[in-house]
Amino acid sequence: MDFAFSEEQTQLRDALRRYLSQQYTFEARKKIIHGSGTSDAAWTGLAELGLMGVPVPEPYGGFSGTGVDMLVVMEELGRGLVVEPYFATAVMGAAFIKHGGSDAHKTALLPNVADGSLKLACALTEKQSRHELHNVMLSGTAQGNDARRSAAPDNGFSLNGSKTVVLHGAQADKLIVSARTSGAARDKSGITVFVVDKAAAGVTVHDYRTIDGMRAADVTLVNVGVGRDAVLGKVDEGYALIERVAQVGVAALCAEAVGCMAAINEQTIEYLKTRKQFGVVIGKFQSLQHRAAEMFMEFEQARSLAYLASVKVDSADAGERARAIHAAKVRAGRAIRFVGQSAIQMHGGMGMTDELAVSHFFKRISMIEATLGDTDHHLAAFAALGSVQENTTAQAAALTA
Amino acid sequence: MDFAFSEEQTQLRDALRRYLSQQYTFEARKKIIHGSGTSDAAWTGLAELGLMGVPVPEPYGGFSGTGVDMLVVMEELGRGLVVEPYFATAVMGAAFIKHGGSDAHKTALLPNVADGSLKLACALTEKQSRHELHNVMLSGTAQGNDARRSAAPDNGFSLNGSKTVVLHGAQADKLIVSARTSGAARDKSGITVFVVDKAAAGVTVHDYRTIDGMRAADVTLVNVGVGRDAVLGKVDEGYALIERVAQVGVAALCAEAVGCMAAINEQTIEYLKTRKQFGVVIGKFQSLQHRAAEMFMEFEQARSLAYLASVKVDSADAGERARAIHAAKVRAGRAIRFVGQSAIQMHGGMGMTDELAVSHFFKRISMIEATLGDTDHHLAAFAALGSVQENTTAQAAALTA
Amino acid sequence: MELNYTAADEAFRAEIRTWLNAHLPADLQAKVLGHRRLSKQEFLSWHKTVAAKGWVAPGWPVEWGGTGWTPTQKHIFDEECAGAGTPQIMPFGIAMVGPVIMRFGNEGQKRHYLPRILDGTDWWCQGYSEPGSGSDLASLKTRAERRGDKYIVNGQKTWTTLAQHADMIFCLVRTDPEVKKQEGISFLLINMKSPGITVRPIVTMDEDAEVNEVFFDNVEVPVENLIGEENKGWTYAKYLLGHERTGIARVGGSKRELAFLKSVAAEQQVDGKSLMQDMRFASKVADLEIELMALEMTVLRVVSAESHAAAQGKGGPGPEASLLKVKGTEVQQRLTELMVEAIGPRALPFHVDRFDDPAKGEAIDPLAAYYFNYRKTSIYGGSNEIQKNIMTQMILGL
Amino acid sequence: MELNYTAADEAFRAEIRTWLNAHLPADLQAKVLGHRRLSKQEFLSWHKTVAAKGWVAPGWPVEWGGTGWTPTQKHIFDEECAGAGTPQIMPFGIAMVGPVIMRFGNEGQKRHYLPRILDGTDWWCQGYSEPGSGSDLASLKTRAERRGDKYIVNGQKTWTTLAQHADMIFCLVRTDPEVKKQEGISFLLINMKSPGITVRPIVTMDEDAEVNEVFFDNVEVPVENLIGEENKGWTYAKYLLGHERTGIARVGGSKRELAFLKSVAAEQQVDGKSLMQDMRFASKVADLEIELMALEMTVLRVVSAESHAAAQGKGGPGPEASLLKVKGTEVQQRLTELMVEAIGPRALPFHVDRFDDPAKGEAIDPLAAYYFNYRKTSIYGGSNEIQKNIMTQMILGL
Repeated sequence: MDFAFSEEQTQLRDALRRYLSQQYTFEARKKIIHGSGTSDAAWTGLAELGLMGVPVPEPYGGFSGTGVDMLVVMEELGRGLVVEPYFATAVMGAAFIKHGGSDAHKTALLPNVADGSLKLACALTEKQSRHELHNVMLSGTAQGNDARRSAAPDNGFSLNGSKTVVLHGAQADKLIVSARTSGAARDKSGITVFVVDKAAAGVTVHDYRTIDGMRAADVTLVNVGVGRDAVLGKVDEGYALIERVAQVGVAALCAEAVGCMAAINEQTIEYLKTRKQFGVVIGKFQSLQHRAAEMFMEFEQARSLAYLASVKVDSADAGERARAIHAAKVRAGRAIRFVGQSAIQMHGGMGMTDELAVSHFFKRISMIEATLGDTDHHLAAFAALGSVQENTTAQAAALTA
Repeated sequence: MDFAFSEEQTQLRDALRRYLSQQYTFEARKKIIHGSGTSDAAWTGLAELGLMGVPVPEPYGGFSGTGVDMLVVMEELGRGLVVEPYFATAVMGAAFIKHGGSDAHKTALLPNVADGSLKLACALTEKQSRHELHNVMLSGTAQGNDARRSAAPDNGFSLNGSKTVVLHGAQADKLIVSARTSGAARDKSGITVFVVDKAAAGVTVHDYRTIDGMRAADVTLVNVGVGRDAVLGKVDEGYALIERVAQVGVAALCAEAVGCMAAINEQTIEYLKTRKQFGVVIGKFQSLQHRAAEMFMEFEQARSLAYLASVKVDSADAGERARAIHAAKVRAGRAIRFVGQSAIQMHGGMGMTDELAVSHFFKRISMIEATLGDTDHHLAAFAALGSVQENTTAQAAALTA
Repeated sequence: MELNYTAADEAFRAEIRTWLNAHLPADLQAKVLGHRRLSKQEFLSWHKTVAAKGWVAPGWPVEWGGTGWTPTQKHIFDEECAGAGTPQIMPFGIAMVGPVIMRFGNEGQKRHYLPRILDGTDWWCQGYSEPGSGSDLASLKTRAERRGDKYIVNGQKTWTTLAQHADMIFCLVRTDPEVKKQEGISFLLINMKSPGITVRPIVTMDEDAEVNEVFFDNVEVPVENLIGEENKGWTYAKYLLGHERTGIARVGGSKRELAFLKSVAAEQQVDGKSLMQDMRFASKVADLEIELMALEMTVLRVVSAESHAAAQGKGGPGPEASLLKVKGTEVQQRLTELMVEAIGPRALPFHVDRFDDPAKGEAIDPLAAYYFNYRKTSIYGGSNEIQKNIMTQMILGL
Repeated sequence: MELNYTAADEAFRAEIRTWLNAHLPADLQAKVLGHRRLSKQEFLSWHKTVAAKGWVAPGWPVEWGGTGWTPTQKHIFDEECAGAGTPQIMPFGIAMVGPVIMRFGNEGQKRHYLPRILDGTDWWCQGYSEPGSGSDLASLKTRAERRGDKYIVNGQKTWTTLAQHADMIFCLVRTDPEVKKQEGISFLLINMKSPGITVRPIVTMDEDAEVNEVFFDNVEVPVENLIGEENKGWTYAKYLLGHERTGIARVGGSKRELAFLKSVAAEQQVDGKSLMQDMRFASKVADLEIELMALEMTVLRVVSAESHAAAQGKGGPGPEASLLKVKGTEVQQRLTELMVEAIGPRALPFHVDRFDDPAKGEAIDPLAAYYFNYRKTSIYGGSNEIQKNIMTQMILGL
């Protein structure tokens, strides 16, 4: 039982924090989000630090990083409020290839992820799907004679439909797309995951800003033909892969939120120590002091479960993994709401401005809450797991029988 | 639109408050709850003030009081922490007779309620029923040949089964009992309400204290024979009557809770103004000030809906009535939790003692929360009413269409 | 106790509603209902429409263009306007400086300014807060030095809502720096076109420009623009803050937004059914609806008490306004929270280019920005912490 | 980061569990699991059983009868005991005065008292709070005047848990009333059988008699019962309050109560199904379970930090204990709230005569009393407001 980070992790964290505080300042970031939305220079810089390689297995040019390694990275990216497509590419995209890709996929794609030369994005959400990743209507139709089917290559599929809020969809080279290959919209079977070239004929991508300073896109596919070799995992059985990758994503988002909240709490304490009203610094007002203490506690509780999730996300035990992931997202969600709103409130009018970083952090964590399942979504999932009581003694267990 | 009380209501309130503050002191009450549980002298005193007659229609010797009149009474009984069987007799019992009784019932019973000579209790809850008053297993069997049925008189019923937490069951002269006369345990049809003499053969009553200083009883009926004339309302259709009476009860409980919370808030403010720590009265600490302000707001919000419920409980519009009743109980429940717990916390160790009234108020309101449907129960019922949007304009209504 | 509206009240409501149906332009209404951003022209044209009908200042005495309505009628009017989705009548002239001029201004000031407020000739803004003076308003530093028949004003105001549209600003300025902070403040009316005034927009986190900094660099203000006596401005400022507060709860607007929330949620799917059928979400909406019902009753209780007080010749609302402010903003903020929750990941896209036109995009487009924007409500107009301080002192006596 | 227990840890857990299975009497366990009230004899017999095994003071140095366990092992032991439903080992001797004597007592005191604490010969109680000194502990007034080789003690202590069972009390007393309040306090050990001591029970709202007032009327205390130096007692008191705090979160006990809550709720019906199938109730339980999971991780983080600190020869826990206290009590109180919610109207009956025997009545009988009793947890041991003050100062630096 040891919560300490390894020496390598500490070094990675320090290097990343140093890089971001020097190269990725709040002002620099502001230019990026009001410009093209991402920074090639920053991407190169992060790649040079080895960040893209962390989740990639060693045989493919990476470092075979663990969930905890990813926690270290994401916490710092959160603290630095980084808007680059790391989550889309190295967290979600890489996980799709790692967990669902064939050897050919891995060989073709992972080395390029690891060296930063390939960007990925995951097109999972549709307008009607809300938090349900099995709510898929974009169709994958096997080859045939009608107009749609004729677009499919031998033994392949024709993809038709739309995705929305595809994070960094326009910045990606390849899209990972969930499609309905059989069954009805909400069936968990009948979903297949494809790798699609963004430049492929029939792919349209509409890029826009997100309110937290990121980029996302609406993606439309019209008669996009893909071969069997574009399938990640198995035909019609893609949902298990999506769920697995979403867990990786949730663990990363929780870590990012922890990084954001660490920064928010520091900034709020600093503000309470400097802002004066009624002749004293406002940090002397007990109602604000206690709210700050509650922010601290919320943060620490969220951090504890983000740690747990980062360890358990690698677990082979599906029940244990799901339990930790759902719990972490719920706990993060509660903390996000309280810490974020409290920080703005205690900053007063200044907290409302675009000028201070705190409002940007607030927006980012609020959108993390809405990404890959919100608090209620994961709470329902957690409750549905039933009463897995770990580590209770036989006597207590007997009581519940 | 006028929230003022009438002159008569104000006089009744003042008289009752004066009587209770003089005759029903905290010390006197303590003797009662550790003695027989109720006080004949107090009952007589309250009857002389005309309290029992308030809900009774004029033709039967009462004052035909409205829901608002009952609010005035219950608020004061709450403020005085009265443990006498007023709720059982004059609120619930009288409402059963009024809404379900035949002329004969009314003539025989209501005048005695009004003059204080008859006490009633309502036996509705069973061990398995929790907050669902249609969850009735106590059986009412029509006359027949087997052992049970032979106990039923001509055209009558034999009652068998148990009720629990019958408020003031042992102190009552007559019990109003819900029984299953057809259908299965949770059917809403098939329930019949009977008036049963407590002294009848086969009725056993086990009296006990409740944690809030009241009395309740477990009631067991074995082959208790009752005639058709014991039926309130219609055979098999008793649930509508029970629901109607429960609304009257809920409105009264909300008013009582408001009276209790008024007292709690006054006592807490007083404590904050006198208790010193660190050289100042603790009411100077901002965290306690703000909590007190929040208690005030919770109280006022609960009071507003208690008022609304007291008016709407008399409404002929079932939807409007249900909406106001459910809302009032939910809002009272939220306030109860916050006001009660905060009061104890701010009283510190003293709040934990039996010695101060505040702990008794806290216990009483907590049990009000658990009586006739808790917060979740009424929240679910409110949500199920659907989106009855009063007073929204046509334009806004069009949006929801 | 009579909690139903009288037949006369209902007739009054019908009259208002009929008039609104006939006069509120559909495109303007669509913008308000759709949480879009309004232009100066849009605010102003609605102001003029209502002013032409004589309803723009129900709180004013009839002699100055008020309506003579009862408190209940005023409440009904507010509710109907909010429910219909009219643009807000800006409070800075009608509800803020107007009553101050009426109470403390001289005849010349009244005759000049009040009609111009009423008909919308002057757009007013409020010069209260400064960078160093937020909750501690009386610590303000903007200086006004008397020189002959002029004041020379130097300093800075901030959080000045819609100052970019304003013709006039009413300002608290320090005219005597030597005395206790509340005693050296004066109340000045300043033309926004005066040389030396600079307005700089403050970009808020939703990338809107609702609020501004206003800089004063040797701005000359004629002494006749002083309200009442020099150094008595704090009294007038407090009067302003305590005036006409029942509207502060914004019950009508919240009822409209609740209906909107339900309509949005009803279109969202979860577990194969509508989000409004989801027990967790439906419980939150029900809880909020109940809170709003309670708030409406609380407002009506205050209105009712006002009516009784008015009947006895007594004045205005007391510190209950603080309760209405806190609960009102909690409800408003919670509504925006649940809207964002309802739309899930679709809260992310920031189509700020669509925010001026409901025909662009979808109804859900502005909702996340609306959530972030509404964090202001518990900060402005005396933060909710300040309101709790007021309740603590004025009601609880702590 | 390694969040799984090592094989050695698991073996250790198995050893503890096996021993508990063999030695915890079933009737005693049933009382604890059933929220019944324990007698002095029951507490004591369990203390002696554990003491005989050598496990009663895991936090003590081995030379004085400690176990030499790692922080993780101590945590496992606590968790197993709590999970099994053992009676609590009273903290007043083992966890409170014991470490003070060890650190600040003289050799004679150590040799006399420590073995008697260990084997249960002396039942200790705590003389800290006074009627006028709760959160402001240092303002205490109980006087001890030195006369020859004795102190004469006069005054009153309150909230003295289980003083009616106690053989000894450790007291903070004022030995110098002339100096700053923290500087005139001494730490005295007093025999409860001394003439002049009166113990009066305080009846709590659940009609229990857990706490007492203790009156001192010219009580003679030998000077050798002084710990350390005269007027240095505040230092020792603070040491005591800061010692061994990870257990304060009571994670093990809360896990047991969570299982109990689920078992109770599973037996309740709503809408024709189990209450645990009700989405609203299940959500509350899930939220609480998640909070408890987080708290367990937070405790383990503190334990882990302690282990690292211990490895570097650094000491004890810091102000994180305040976080554990606040969150721990919130979880405990929430558990009792949900138990009461679960049983609906059946919370009302107050069968206090059944509270000493789980064979009487039903498992749900004591639950409302348990809820009311547990309101104490956010008050005692430094109220949660005081804990927030500590965090504010020690962690946040405000």
